[in-house]
Amino acid sequence: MKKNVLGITVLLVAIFVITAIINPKFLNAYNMQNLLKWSSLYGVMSIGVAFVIITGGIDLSIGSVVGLVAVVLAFFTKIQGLDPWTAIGLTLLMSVAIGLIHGLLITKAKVQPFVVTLCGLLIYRSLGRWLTDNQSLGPVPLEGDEGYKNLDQIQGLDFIFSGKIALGDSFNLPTPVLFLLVIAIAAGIFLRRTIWGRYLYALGNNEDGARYSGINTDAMKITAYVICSMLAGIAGILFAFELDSVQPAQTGEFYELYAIAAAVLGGCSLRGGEGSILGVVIAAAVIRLIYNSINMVGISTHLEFGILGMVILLGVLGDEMIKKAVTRRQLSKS
Amino acid sequence: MKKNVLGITVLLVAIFVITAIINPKFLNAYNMQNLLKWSSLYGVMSIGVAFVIITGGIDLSIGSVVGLVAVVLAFFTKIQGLDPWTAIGLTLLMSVAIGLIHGLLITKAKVQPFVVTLCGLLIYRSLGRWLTDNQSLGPVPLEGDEGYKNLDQIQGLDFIFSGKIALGDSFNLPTPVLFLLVIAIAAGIFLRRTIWGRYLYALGNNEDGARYSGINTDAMKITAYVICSMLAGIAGILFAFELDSVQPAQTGEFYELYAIAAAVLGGCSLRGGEGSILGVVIAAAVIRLIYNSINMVGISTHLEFGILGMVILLGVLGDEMIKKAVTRRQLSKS
Amino acid sequence: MPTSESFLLEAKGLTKSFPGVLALKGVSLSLGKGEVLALIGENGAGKSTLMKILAGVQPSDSGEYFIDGKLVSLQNVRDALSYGVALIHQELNLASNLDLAANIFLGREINNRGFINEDALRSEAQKHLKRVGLDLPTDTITGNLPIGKQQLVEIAKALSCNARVLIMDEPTSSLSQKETETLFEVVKGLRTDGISVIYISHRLGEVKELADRVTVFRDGENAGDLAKEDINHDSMVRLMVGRDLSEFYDRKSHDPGDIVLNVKGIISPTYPAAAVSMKVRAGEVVGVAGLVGAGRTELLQTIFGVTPALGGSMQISGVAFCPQNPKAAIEAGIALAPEDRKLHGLILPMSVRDNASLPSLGRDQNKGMLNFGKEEEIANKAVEQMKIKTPNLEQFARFLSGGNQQKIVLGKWLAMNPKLLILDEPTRGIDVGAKREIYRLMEKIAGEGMAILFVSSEMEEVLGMADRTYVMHEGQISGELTRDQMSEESIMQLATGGPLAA
Amino acid sequence: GESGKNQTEREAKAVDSSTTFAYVTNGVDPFWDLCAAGVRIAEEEFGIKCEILMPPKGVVDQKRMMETLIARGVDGIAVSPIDAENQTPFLNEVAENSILITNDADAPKSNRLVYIGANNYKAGRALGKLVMEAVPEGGEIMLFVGRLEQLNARERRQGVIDELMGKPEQDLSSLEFVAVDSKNISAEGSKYVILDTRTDNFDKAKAKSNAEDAITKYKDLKCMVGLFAYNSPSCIDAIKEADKLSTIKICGFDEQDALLQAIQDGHAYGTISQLPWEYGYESIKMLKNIYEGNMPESKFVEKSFASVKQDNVAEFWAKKKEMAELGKSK
Ligand SMILES: Nc1ncnc2c1ncn2[C@@H]1O[C@H](COP(=O)(O)OP(=O)(O)OP(=O)(O)O)[C@@H](O)[C@H]1O
Ligand SMILES: Nc1ncnc2c1ncn2[C@@H]1O[C@H](COP(=O)(O)OP(=O)(O)OP(=O)(O)O)[C@@H](O)[C@H]1O
Ligand SMILES: [Mg+2]
Ligand SMILES: [Mg+2]
Repeated sequence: MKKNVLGITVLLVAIFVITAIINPKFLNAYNMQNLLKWSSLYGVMSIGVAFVIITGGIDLSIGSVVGLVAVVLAFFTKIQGLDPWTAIGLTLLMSVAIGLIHGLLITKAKVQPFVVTLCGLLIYRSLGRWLTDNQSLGPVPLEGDEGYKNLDQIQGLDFIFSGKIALGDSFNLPTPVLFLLVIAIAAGIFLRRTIWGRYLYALGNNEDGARYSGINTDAMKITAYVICSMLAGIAGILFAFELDSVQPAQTGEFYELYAIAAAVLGGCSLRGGEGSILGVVIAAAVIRLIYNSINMVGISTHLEFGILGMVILLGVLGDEMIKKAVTRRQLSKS
Repeated sequence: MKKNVLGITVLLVAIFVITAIINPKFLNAYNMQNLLKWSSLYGVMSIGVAFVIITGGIDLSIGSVVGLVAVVLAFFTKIQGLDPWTAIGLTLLMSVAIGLIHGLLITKAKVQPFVVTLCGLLIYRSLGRWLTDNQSLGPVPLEGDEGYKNLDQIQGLDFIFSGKIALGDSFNLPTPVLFLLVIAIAAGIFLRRTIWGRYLYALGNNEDGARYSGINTDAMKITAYVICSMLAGIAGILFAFELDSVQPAQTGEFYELYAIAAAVLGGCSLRGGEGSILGVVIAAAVIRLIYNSINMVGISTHLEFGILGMVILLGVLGDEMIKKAVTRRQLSKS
Repeated sequence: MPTSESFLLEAKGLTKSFPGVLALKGVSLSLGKGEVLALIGENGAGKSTLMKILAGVQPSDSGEYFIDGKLVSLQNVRDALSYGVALIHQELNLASNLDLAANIFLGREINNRGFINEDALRSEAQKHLKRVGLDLPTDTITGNLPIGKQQLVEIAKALSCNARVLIMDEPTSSLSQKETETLFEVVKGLRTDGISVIYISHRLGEVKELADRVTVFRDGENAGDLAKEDINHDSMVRLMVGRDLSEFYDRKSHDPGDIVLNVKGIISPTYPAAAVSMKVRAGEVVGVAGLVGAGRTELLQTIFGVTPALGGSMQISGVAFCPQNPKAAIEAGIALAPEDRKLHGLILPMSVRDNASLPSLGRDQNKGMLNFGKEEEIANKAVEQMKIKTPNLEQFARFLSGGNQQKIVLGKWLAMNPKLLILDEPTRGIDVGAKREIYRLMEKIAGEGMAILFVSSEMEEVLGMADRTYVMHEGQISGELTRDQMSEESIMQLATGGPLAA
Repeated sequence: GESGKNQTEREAKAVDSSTTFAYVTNGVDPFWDLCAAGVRIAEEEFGIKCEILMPPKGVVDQKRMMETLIARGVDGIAVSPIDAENQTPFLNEVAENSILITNDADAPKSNRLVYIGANNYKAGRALGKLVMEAVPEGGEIMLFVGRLEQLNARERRQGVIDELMGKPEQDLSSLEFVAVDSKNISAEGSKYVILDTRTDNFDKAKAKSNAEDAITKYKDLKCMVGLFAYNSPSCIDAIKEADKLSTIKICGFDEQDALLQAIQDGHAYGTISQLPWEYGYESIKMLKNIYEGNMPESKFVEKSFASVKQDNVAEFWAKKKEMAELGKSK
């Protein structure tokens, strides 16, 4: 477990240092703030998908869930003029319900996770577009909107979800970082210190074995999907307030791939039973760092995807090789 | 196996009949031609991914391969003025090379298929954009383009890949249908009548067992990835000539999801070892039919994705239930 | 009918069906307090199925189940545990990614509102590990242990439940002699403590040593019970197969022919420090004995090209040979019936026909096209020759019993007509009837001039079948014994690394 | 705005080779490569450095790219905001840290200094006029577009509808939109019926099959109108293959080669071009002027657009080719 985190940390530091050397402005407070902020947003989402991957499942729908939650939230606050906290509560409830449906279809109806969540990807995206008639909208109402009377409350929320807290003279801590911290620590404790976390690892490795040990594997799997969708929902709220703009057809598109890539790069095995929250969070940061570096160094944006792909591939390959080398050394010792 | 094809065929017929009743124009020759044509284009691609899925793998990169092949082909014929047949040959070679790289990374470097092809998805998309500097371009050169001197030859190719052959008075058979027929029959024979097809099913069910029986499982897996990328390449050429215009950033985007959906709806199990070409081809047709029906019936395009997702989900669920019912009947008989 | 209060656990008229199989046709079974009940029967008789029902793993279709005289209806494993019924599965069911302590208490962690109390867990786990003779750190990752040790962990896990009824489904199939003895001590201790045990095994010797009573199943039905005084080899066999079995090990001596396999100092990855040399002649049956983890499977896999040798050389009929994969070994005339037939021997979701013909496909080249007629022929021949019990050739291998599955494996290799047949634990988990057929077959094909190399952890089998035996210890060949030199003592001596007594 | 002060208070100085401006698009599209040509011309002319950034996936990428530009301290940014209205707070943040102008799409509520762009509503009306010229006798019209969540797409569509329905010209800032899924739009006194608007999510194959399906469904279809660059070429292909060139007219937007070719061949009637290279050039020139302390009089620089038909297509196409060549990144 430790070895995985080592590899990805080295990668993080290496890209960091190289970028800082090429363009020292990379290190300025404003850029660091942004880097932290984006890493947190994607990190929250990636932690969710890590839960599912640890059980040996997959969730392709999170990008669409992020989109739908952002759309519905903005729809409630801006068009319906609903009480903002109620709106937050309802959207979170919706994301929990989505996770529950996934879990039930997977465990009770025995449909494969890939299929269930692929259909989810299509359906939720469509729902969001249909609900808003495909209009862009933001969660913070503008003058004349229905929700305008709740403006103070909404601006409070805006601060909670996308504000900045001044630390010292020049550095402002973006609030999403706090979300990430709390969620990551809670997730880490859940996975490593509670019986339910242990059950998730056990069933990801050997589902029958876990069931034979008296574990309610179905309930645990459903829990994992609920956590995943709920974190995607929280990420959706964070994104909505961060961007102030939600596009039903676009917001969240492809995010499932980023999240899965982060989970894998961070040491989760898609076969299940493996992975740590720390690794996933670092990996999510690495991906954001790569984007930032490409812009900082001034490489053509056409190449962004390609560089990201190469780094993930080489990262996973390198990890594989480190593992092999370690095994070989252990062998020759014994 | 037969039962799967039955379910999907019933679905095909049902949507067909309902659409025809709601809008009789659905049945006219022109529409049938188009339906056949699009089904063939997506069918070719889906057959490829079925090979990989039968081995228990997955290929997320085919959309990007379709895009890259289309881009490179147009780049060769239009900008480089290369001999058109050479251009076709080189692009196919490229797609084979891509499959080979995937296969080698998966079998020799032991990177998971999901990871390899996810990176592929990112990298090939980036390559296409970089190569053409993101200009959209078509495979058929216009006056002044480098390839204009080869115009006759290219128009010949255009006919081969996206022409129409008059059958009777009003019906014109789109040539992609012939491609689909030839490829589907060849794939069917390969899978069901040759030893290599048997090997693919065997290793998809139990890789170790297959290796212990003397099957070169690595070679067979590589073969499956090569076939998959090659068929994506052929689909790329077909799309390029069909659309006469290739957009490096968009052509083929998301097609991997359609192809995987078609394979799954057509009876392939993502666990490997299961699936038939006939089922996949019918499923690809069902997906195209749904799109066509939505337009014919006049449902808002916002809802397309959602309807598609629901149909796939219900299709797979229904299939699962049919299987259970059949098993139960067998039980009560015995 | 009133239930006798004296029975701790009683099952009456249980039935259970699976797709295509009626596994239990109304069986009954009863267990007294502090009793060790042995349950025996041929492969597929329904022993494991019944045990899974008793332990709440799966429900029965009909029938009654009493615990302490009360009718119960178990929904899941937890329910069974709450009644004090724990099951050690026939197959390993550990989470290989977790450590020993986690596995032992999986599902029953010592916790405070969900938070695991690691320290308490570890010290408790340590106790249970000691009980089964495992002295390992509790944070050892389970998957890194050899199978035999993992089996002991399973037993420790079941013991930790403090169950009143402990069901052991073939617990010794992958244990060494020494570990088996430890287990016997544990079982006897349990009996003294008033804990009841249901013990399933195909090793009738063990049954004789442990059981207070024997219940025999045949084809999903009760075939009879034996009281303690009636338990002996013949009576058990008679109830199991419904008739007497003549001479078990029917070996004739043959004149060995030319050297088929000549191994010179090969090194396998698990024991890189040990070089192994051995010879096998045509018509000879050579055994490889040793304790679990001695490296026997590794050796066979190296010869078969699964894990290519790191050094040394091999010859097959005098031709140098160094297989990098099983395909190369098969082409050189070697066949391997592996230890784990479900994982390595068969493609379970494929039909009997497809399995039987799989290795032959590549040889009977027809420009790559399948020859369905030929396949049918091969499969039919295997079914006839091996007396495989299957409704038809289309039956999935998954649905056959262990013995019949092993026969398919042998059948598919005999169709290849190899020069050397390697068998790794050929009769593990296989009932007496099938065992005898496999022994007969070994005798027959050796008589026809095939070389046979087999690994076995069953002393009797080695003594009964081998013309010559190599004994392994920690990856080395610690000795070679001719038929005259072979005895239980001499083998054990070499297997534990000691010198051969003069 | 108040925070906009920073921009105007900036000390004016002449541009030199260390001055960097950035041109941020709203996505990845050939349209932007033509704009890039103008940026390149300006770069050459003024001896400055210009970076062109194309966010591949919407608002998120646009935001992070602009954040990085600020972190790097670029001297000025010209952007085409994706969601002009809701991005206002962020655009204000950018405006505080750099010179910000918008082009192509405006964010009127933000502190951007200037907007350079065509009035998409007017462009839509111009497109409507083309349609009326193409089918003077009136009849059934279909609209095709990538996505309708973009404001420019909606404005364009509304322009076409209003023109064809003979509605009076609306004010851009208070446009009333017809619902995006409304069908069979007609009006008293208008000879035209707008049957439907189909979207394709930028999938060219979908665009083509949408066109084919429209041909199947509507026997009396008179004209197909593509609101995005690739829509009309898709329609042309479909119509050609259906052998309906003589009965269905095509009007398009922007300047894809296939469309220009079709106009030349008489297969399509005409197109409205926004002359994208002028966007690029004008934007950079504007940034330079502001940098040097020359604020323009008006915050709204309306750009012209060109109506391209068979008579002027040759000349226009030659210019476009030249620009496309120039727009290739180095
Ligand atoms: N899950 C299942 N699905 C289908 N058939 C099954 C299943 N489990 C058991 N069977 C069948 O039920 C019958 C009884 O199997 P069971 O495992 O109980 O036998 P057993 O007596 O334990 O044999 P062995 O000695 O080989 O362990 C066999 O024919 C077996 O193939
Ligand atoms: N998957 C594994 N991971 C780590 N070590 C292993 C693994 N499998 C086997 N070993 C080690 O390799 C050594 C040899 O094992 P092997 O299975 O060859 O023994 P064996 O004599 O054949 O025993 P058995 O009777 O169980 O087959 C053992 O010490 C074991 O610890
Ligand atoms: Mg059993
Ligand atoms: Mg072994």
